[in-house]
Amino acid sequence: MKISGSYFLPLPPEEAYKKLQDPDVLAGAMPGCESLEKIGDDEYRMKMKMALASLSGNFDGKVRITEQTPPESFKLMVEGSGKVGFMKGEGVLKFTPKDAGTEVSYEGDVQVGGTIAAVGQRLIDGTAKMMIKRFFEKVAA
Amino acid sequence: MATTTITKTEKLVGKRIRRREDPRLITGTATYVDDIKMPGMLYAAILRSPHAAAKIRSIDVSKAAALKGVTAVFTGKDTEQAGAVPCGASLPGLRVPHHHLLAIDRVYLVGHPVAVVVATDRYIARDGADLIEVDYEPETAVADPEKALEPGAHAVHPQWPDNVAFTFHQEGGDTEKAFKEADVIVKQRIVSQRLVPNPMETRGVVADWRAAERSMNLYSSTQVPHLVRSLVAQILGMDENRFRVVAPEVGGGFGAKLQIYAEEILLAYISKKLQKPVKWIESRRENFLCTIHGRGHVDYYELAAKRDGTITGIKLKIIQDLGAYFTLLTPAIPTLSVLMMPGLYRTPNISADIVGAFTNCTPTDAYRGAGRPEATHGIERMVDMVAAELKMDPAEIRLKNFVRNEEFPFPTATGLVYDSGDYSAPLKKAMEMASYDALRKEQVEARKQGKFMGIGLCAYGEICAFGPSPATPAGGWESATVKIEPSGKVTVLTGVSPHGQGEETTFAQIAGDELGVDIDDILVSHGDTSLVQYGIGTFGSRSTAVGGTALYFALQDLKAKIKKFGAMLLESEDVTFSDGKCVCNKTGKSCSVKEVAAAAYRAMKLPPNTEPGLVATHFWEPPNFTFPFGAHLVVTEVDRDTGGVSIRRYVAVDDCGNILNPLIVDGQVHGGVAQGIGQALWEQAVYDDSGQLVTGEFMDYTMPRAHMMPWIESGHTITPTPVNPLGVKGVGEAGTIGASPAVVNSVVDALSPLGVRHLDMPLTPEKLWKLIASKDQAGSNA
Amino acid sequence: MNESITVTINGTAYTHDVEPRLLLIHYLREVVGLTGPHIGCETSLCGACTVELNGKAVKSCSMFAIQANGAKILTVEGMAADGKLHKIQEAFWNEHGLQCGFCTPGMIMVTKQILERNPNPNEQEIRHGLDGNLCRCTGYQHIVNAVKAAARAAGA
Amino acid sequence: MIPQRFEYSAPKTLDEALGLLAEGAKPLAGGMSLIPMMKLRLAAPEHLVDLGRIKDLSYIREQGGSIHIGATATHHDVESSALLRGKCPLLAETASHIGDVQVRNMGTIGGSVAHADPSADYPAALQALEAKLVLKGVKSERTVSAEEFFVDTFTTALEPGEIVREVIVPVDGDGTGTSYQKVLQPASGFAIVGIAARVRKSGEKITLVRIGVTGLANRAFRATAAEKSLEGKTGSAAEVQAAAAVVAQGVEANSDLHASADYRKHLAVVYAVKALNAALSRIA
Repeated sequence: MKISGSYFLPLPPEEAYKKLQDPDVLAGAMPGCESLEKIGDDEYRMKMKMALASLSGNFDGKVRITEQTPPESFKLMVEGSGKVGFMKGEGVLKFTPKDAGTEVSYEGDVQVGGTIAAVGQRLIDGTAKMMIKRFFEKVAA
Repeated sequence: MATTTITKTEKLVGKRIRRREDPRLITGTATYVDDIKMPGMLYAAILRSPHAAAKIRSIDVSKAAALKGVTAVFTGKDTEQAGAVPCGASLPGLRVPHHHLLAIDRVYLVGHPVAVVVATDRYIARDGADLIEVDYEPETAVADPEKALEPGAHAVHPQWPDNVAFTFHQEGGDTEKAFKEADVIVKQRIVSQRLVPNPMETRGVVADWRAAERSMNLYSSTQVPHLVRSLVAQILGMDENRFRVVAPEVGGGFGAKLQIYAEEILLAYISKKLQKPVKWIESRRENFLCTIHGRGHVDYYELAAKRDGTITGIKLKIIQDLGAYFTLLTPAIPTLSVLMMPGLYRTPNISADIVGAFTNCTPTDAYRGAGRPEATHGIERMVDMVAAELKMDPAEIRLKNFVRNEEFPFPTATGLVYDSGDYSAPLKKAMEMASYDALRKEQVEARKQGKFMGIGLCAYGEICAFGPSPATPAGGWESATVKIEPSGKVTVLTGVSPHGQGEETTFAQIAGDELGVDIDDILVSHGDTSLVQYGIGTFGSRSTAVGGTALYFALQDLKAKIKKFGAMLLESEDVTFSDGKCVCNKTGKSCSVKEVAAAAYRAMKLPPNTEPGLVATHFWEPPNFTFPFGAHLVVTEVDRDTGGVSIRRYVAVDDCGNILNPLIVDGQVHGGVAQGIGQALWEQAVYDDSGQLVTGEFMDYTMPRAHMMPWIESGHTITPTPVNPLGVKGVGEAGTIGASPAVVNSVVDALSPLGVRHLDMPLTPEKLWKLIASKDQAGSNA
Repeated sequence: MNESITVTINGTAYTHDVEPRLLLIHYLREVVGLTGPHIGCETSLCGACTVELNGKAVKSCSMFAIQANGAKILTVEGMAADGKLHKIQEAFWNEHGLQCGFCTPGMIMVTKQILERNPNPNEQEIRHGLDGNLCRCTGYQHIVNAVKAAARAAGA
Repeated sequence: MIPQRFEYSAPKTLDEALGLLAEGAKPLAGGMSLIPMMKLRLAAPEHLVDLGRIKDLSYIREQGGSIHIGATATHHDVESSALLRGKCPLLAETASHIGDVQVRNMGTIGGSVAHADPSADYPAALQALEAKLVLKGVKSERTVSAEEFFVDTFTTALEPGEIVREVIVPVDGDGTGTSYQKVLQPASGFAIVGIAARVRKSGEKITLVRIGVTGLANRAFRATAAEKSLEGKTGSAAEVQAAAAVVAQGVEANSDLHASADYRKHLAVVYAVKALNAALSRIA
């Protein structure tokens, strides 16, 4: 499924760019992130506990940052798998100066597999949007 | 009352008799596989792949094996030597992937079985499956057959990088000439989308190995118990005569249970290994992923016609989405589409090609209609397009091209011989029932008011009663045994394996008429290989036409015996047997079947060369298929605002030859039509690019529900087949085959004022709304 | 962990220790041995498991046995009385309202509820009432006829 | 098909239940959303508190000019309540659209609204009715509006340990007409779009319009621009059309395989017309 959108951060592009690659910031902002551990250059192992309404599940996954062209764009990849299936999100984040801050726009793909894919079809879009919104809100906070 | 009460002397055949199988079903006392319980029985749960294509790096079952209550855990390593899932179809040059019971080092589709956990109850087995850790290395998958055939696509099986399992070509007549000399040529790509059969009872297996007897007892929700026995016994190296397969009550099949599945082999293997009875019941989620799918065609059609509407040639290229593996008949199904590609028309020139493509999806196989719905959908859409091109009425072009009554038996360009027919009769009857001319007038008015009203026709033909053995992979004959017990009660053992079609009733009607005994004195049994002589099973609308005929001939053999014993009792050579009595033509003295039966077993005064007892068995090989036909007429209206389709009228006129029980025939038609409308409007197995089945539960896969179905007005014409003495053709698949083209033709007709000439299924409201909106837009811009 | 429950099913009281996670459908089928109610899905969308609980049709696959503690349950097995079929059962039989029979126990139980709440439903009301129950065999037409016939029989 | 193990409590009083919820247990009401998810193991609560045994929590009663509905009143209770049918027919009508007979027999209003499924039916009506929800925790009780309550996809104003104790809807006197119109997602029965309309007239003039929309966005919401557009008018076909036309304006619409965002927005307009016209026609 394709996703795209944008979010305004009240920071100059250089800082916004840096902040969105800061493991501590990522760990704090990724919904359900319980731990983020560096395993390579721009690569982290992540444990997540996702909870949405009554739904919940533990995921083991990875976060990877590639295609870096500071302070304009980079590619963020998040993947996780657990007993209920797996999910994978991949997107390019672009940083454009706007009103003394930065507009961060993203465009990418979300893939979901396993049991969640079987019953969650009507919810994947909305849930993905909400997660992304929460993520940016936390980054901005 | 819908049903008829029978007085003694009336014939049973042809009556609306309520079904004899129903009392156990309406009281909840029937025994389906999951109702079987045995002392010490274990339960299996299967862990399946969430990925459509992945390497397996490792499997760790230690935590599962350590769980209290878990008896054993099996992975591909344990079962690799046990065998593979068989494919019964063969085509020249066919590439047959080895279909392991459990994944070895890679998975090829979502739902691919990876491990089996066996435990003391199903809750623990499920808990155990959660504790298995599998490390996958996901790969790109391919889920679309046309994409699979593109250069550079992911190879489903690395050894065959082009994803081509086979190609097939057939032609008849001179198609090139026909196209060269055509006045019009119409071309269209037509998709017949993947469907999920979804019988309400999922699959299930109980395997019970009895070591002391060296015997296997396998209970499976199957349409083909004898085939399961032969193949599973062979695969596992067990003795076929000590291998009993029981198809207990089976909750629907529709082709999905015309299979030999991995779980049947696995459970038998595990039961023997553990020396315990083991049960596995498929979840609905597993059913979506691991039981066969149907259809999955992309068809490229070309039709050549003369200006007067005569169809002179058909070219067809089928891209068949096979899935990742073959099940029993996977590659054979599209060849049935080729056989039926001329439909009911005389067209002497055909050319067909099939490309079978592997995808990382569930295998496709025989789903209600199996190849014929695709063929009928194609030809019936194309004929409408030619009619539109030539500005002919769709009824007129059909009537013009039908095989004529005097031409039967009619050899088709695809090598078949149509048995009998009056192809215009059902079409004319449907048009009469619907007041076709008045509908067309109404349509003119409706269009003036800006309404999208459509009238759709479909004249379908199908190939049924599978079938002559040379054309049917496992043999196409059928068997029956009739026994009259010493008390005069009658037992029929049939080789077919009905699961809703009502043969316990129709076969009792046949036997009751032939023997002149009360229907309540007849028991029809089936589905247990230890009870019933070898048989083929129930599929392809064959049970009554082939199995019923075997019964008919067994009854004739038995009647000859009855006459012989009657002669003995009446001490006369000149004896007639009718209406349940042997009558001496000279003295008028008579004796009943009951008296004859007692005498046959008492065997006091046996004539020379006479064996005691009253049993007859007949194996009947049909000389040809049968070819039922019919016409469906559908009136639809498309909502301009929402794109929603409402079916205002549904008229189905079917000719399935002689009708043994009209109540049951109507039921078969209704159910078939529901599945056909389901394909036309709602149902689709949708895979995303990564091979996830996104309509993989009832949450997203739209099954027809009561409020979505129109009232079906059914009618019949009757053209008996000469292929069998009962004159019956088969009706199980007719409704499904007739419905989808009739509905789509109707909706295309409704939207034809917008210039629409073709729509692919399912006709979802959004699809139609977008189309209407875009044309309205274009119209207002013009 | 297990808790004791007492349930009256088809007029008979049963007491069992059950795990809280035991679904009512499994309790009925596996513990009590009433295999009339069936399991056709896991998303409460097929209705094959329908039973009557304290006078209301419910999907027994979507509740826990422990929730039914103290309840009165009627399953399809309890519909016939004194060796005589219930009028709804007769109607399904007469009208050929079933083929493979797997959905039938659920259909019969929901029909009971439909007719209790609306003794004389029209076709649309019947179809709406059957919406929680899937049948793959009949196309629903003979089921609709059966509900109508049962309504007539009850009125007679 | 088989849920994970959990601990189960079935308290007889609300206080007892709230005490358990405060310790992290999860509430079980009708279970119509929760139990299927547990069977698929997408939900695995460790401790379930069954609210079904709490006495006097399924009431529907008139009190101080409003109707109060206890959390465990089932959808069937709501759809068949003579009180609601007479004095707040919108809620009864909406309840009759939920799921199927069996689901309505088990599912509860408290459970449904707390779940906050973005495609659920009730939230549209509750928005149109400007309903109040009483939220209760072990030490707190507060009342929030439907507008405040529905926050986002599956997200409500409920704090951990709180439950929806009751729903309060107004009594609409003469001069008010209502309607709930829904496009069904045919597989699951959820709303692709559902529009609840509530219109009041004084003489020929429309004095109040409330439009609740579900299925379209991440949460059910009130289409205030459409409401304003129709207030003060007479309800002519053109006015209704103009009001409905802005019902989805500025909304970031949901999209799934059953309906794209554009189609949803379009359906919202079409069904707003239907709902408004039906509501207008029902003004006594």
